[in-house]
Amino acid sequence: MANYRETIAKNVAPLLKDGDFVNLGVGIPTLVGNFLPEGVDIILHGENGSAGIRGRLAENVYEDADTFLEWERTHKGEMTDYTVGHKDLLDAGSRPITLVPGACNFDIVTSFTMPRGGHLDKTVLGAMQVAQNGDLANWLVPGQMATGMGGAMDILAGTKTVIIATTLTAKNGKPKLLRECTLPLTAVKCVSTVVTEKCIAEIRDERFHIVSMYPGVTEQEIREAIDADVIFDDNMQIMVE
Amino acid sequence: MANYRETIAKNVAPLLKDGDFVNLGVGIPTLVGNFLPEGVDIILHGENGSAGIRGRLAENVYEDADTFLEWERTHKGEMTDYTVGHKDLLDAGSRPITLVPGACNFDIVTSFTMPRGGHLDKTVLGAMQVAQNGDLANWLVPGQMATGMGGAMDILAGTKTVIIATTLTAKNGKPKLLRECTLPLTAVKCVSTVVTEKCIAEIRDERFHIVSMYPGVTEQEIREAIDADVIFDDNMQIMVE
Amino acid sequence: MKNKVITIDKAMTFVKDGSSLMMTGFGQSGSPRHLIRALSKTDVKNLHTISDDLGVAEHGFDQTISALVNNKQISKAECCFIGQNPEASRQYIEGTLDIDFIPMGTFAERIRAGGAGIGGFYTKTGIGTVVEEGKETKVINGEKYLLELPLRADVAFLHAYKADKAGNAIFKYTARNYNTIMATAADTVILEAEKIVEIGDIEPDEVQLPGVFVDYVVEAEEDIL
Amino acid sequence: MKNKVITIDKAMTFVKDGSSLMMTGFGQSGSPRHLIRALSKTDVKNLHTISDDLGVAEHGFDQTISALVNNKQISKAECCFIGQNPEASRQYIEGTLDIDFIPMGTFAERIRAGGAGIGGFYTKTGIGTVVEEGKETKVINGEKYLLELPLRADVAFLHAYKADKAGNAIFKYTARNYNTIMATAADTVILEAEKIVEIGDIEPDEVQLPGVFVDYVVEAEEDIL
Repeated sequence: MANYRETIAKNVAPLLKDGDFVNLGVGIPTLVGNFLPEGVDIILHGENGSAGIRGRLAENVYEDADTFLEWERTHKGEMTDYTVGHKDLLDAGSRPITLVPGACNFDIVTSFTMPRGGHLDKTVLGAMQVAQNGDLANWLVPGQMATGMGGAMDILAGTKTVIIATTLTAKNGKPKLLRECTLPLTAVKCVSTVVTEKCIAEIRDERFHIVSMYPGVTEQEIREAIDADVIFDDNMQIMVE
Repeated sequence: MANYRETIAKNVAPLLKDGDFVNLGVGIPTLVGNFLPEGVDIILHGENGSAGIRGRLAENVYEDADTFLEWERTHKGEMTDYTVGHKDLLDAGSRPITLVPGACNFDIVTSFTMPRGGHLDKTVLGAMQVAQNGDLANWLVPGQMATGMGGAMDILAGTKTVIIATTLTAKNGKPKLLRECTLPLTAVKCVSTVVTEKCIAEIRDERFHIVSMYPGVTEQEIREAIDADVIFDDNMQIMVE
Repeated sequence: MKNKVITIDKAMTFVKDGSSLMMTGFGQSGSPRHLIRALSKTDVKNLHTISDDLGVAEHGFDQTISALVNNKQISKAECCFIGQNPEASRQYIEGTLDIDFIPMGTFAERIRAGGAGIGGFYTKTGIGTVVEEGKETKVINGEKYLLELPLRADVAFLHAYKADKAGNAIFKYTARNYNTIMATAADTVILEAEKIVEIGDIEPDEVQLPGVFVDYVVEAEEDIL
Repeated sequence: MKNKVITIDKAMTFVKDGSSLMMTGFGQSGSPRHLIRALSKTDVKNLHTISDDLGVAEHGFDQTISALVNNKQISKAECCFIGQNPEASRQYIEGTLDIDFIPMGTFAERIRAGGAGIGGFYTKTGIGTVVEEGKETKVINGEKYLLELPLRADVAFLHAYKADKAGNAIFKYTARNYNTIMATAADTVILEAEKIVEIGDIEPDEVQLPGVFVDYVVEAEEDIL
């Protein structure tokens, strides 16, 4: 388990089905795009106004101000297109992206009609805490982190399937999968599945059902890392390495 | 007063100011466009999705089904433009129109954001009844006329200045300007000015203030035709013939 | 992106007796006439229609919604205006066609709410009129508003000038009208297009209706009516 | 149609101490950087800003809204996200910058309501979170919703790729974001455009923002930052 971030992303990928319209959050979720099987056609949503994101530019035009400024000057107006990159074609993290054929752009109202109206099939997000009833906390640590909730609350309010991609425990070793969240919530009872580097847990009947485990990880190891009601599935699967 | 419809339209025209964004209702209001002074630049709103209507096509392509079908076949797709006419460029009455340079088209939500959000400066509508408090009835005669209210209620809900273009009395001679409307209302307290073939009345302090009269019409004639509180302005103007 | 093109016959299988059906169009403009014509040739009845109007009857243009009115395939209609279809007026006054008249801006906003996950909204439209009857009101910042609720349908028929096979669509002039909202507010969204092009043939910024809202695309036949 | 083109100096006269100011842009994308740069060179202070975020501070891209944050010209901000501007976080935690965080979809919808004459709307976004605190709730069809109210401003700054002199505008890719709604929700709407063309040079169907919503057009300077 050299690269736990890639392990998580690799195990989220099979949960996305051909034809799904999906929003990927920042961090580990963004990596999921790299591990989709051949022939699986996912349409990626960018909440700032894209459907059909291919990915970030390979070149790092954001290295420094002069490089980016020069890039903007040569990628503006009618000079380039969506396959090359354009100063006005960015992702939600303000990084330049390209699009796939059949992609489209739209305004912010249309963009949020998609998740809130139930048009998005799935979203993959990070988490600070997940409760066994599906509550999610991933936006605010009072007194420490103040970034704002961005679009997460709206995306969670209407998206059918919410997949959390996160490490099983926090950096300080404390459990992230809990009986109840202690941090301010992003949304209530929204999480469907949690994919970690050691196990995949589905949330049903207010419990974490472990349906898949990483090779070599023990049930006891998982029990100790989760501070909530846990059930191990009879038909336990093995996670992708 | 050979053509009272034209008289009314001619006297509405000076109430529209250079730069106004205006919705004209069907009937007499539509004629107003023909009488705008040179240099007065009005942007006409079509509630089905246009800003910048020039007017209906001069040729009557709606004469019969075959003529219209043939016209549609030669005015579709990329074949023609907004200066010539197109099968998909119609007014709210389903009649082909052309647009002025600088016009734009939009969806129905944007179209009603305009009046309801207060972006339309003026509307000119017909009336069956107007009350001295500004109430308007122009959409329903129970048991007789059932067409639906269309967009009138929304246009009245948000438009700053509502001008009524109507004959002073109904065809049967009954007053249209009343103390209270007896027909179902289209909107309450919305009318600013009523332009008829005999007088122009402004509504202020829940009374009809006659500010302009047609040459030869007497105060008594007007008093008899209005069943409401009427005040004749000290500075009476003369209507355009 | 998936190819969403189906035949018009296949499209008809989604509309059943009693279905609620949204249809775009403002009178003649942007009416999904090909889908409507096909539906008028089926036995489907008791439709609950949600559309701006009930079509244009004059001069024989009876392949707008008026075709369904003539066939008496509609039992309940939610619409704004029937002044261009005297037959609809006749059925309404006779009591054989149940119509709920809705102010047009409110109608559009209710469909938008249905597609955008909005539970309801407050508008001044209709205050003091029959439209207010039976509705909750609320005073906000000293002004009185009516509560209006979302509208959704089982199926929506749309009409575009051009669409790619993934459903990304472009409209002409006033034909755009209800397409952008009805596409979001029905369980099954079927778009007829005068011209179907390959995925990638429409620029991302040219798209006026994102294909993600569209379930199926049907090619409109060459004739107009 | 009227020619609405003015100088950037004239545009600055509409923003006064204490003005509420909407600015388009989602991080770097579609930010009205030319108007913001000009405003950052004035003495205007105590701004109440309404914008997606407070700009991008990294790599010296400080002509987005971050320029106004650095100058401490903002006293109150309504926004969704400040994760790309550590200086805004610092001022917020120190208590020198008052920020009201709003979920992005709700934020967009509130601006739209402000521009469309909607008195308020019900959304599920934020139910069971701090966003719910102090707000009215309502159960509609068995589901709980929050009441959210409209947002408006004195002035809005917009950014387009191309505009005609009447204000009809076209955007590129993700730069469209808040332009379509902020243009409707401010008393004075000022649009900067990278390219200004004559009235009639943009086709009616190409227009992404109707010029009737725009009060003034300003030419963006050739440089980007």
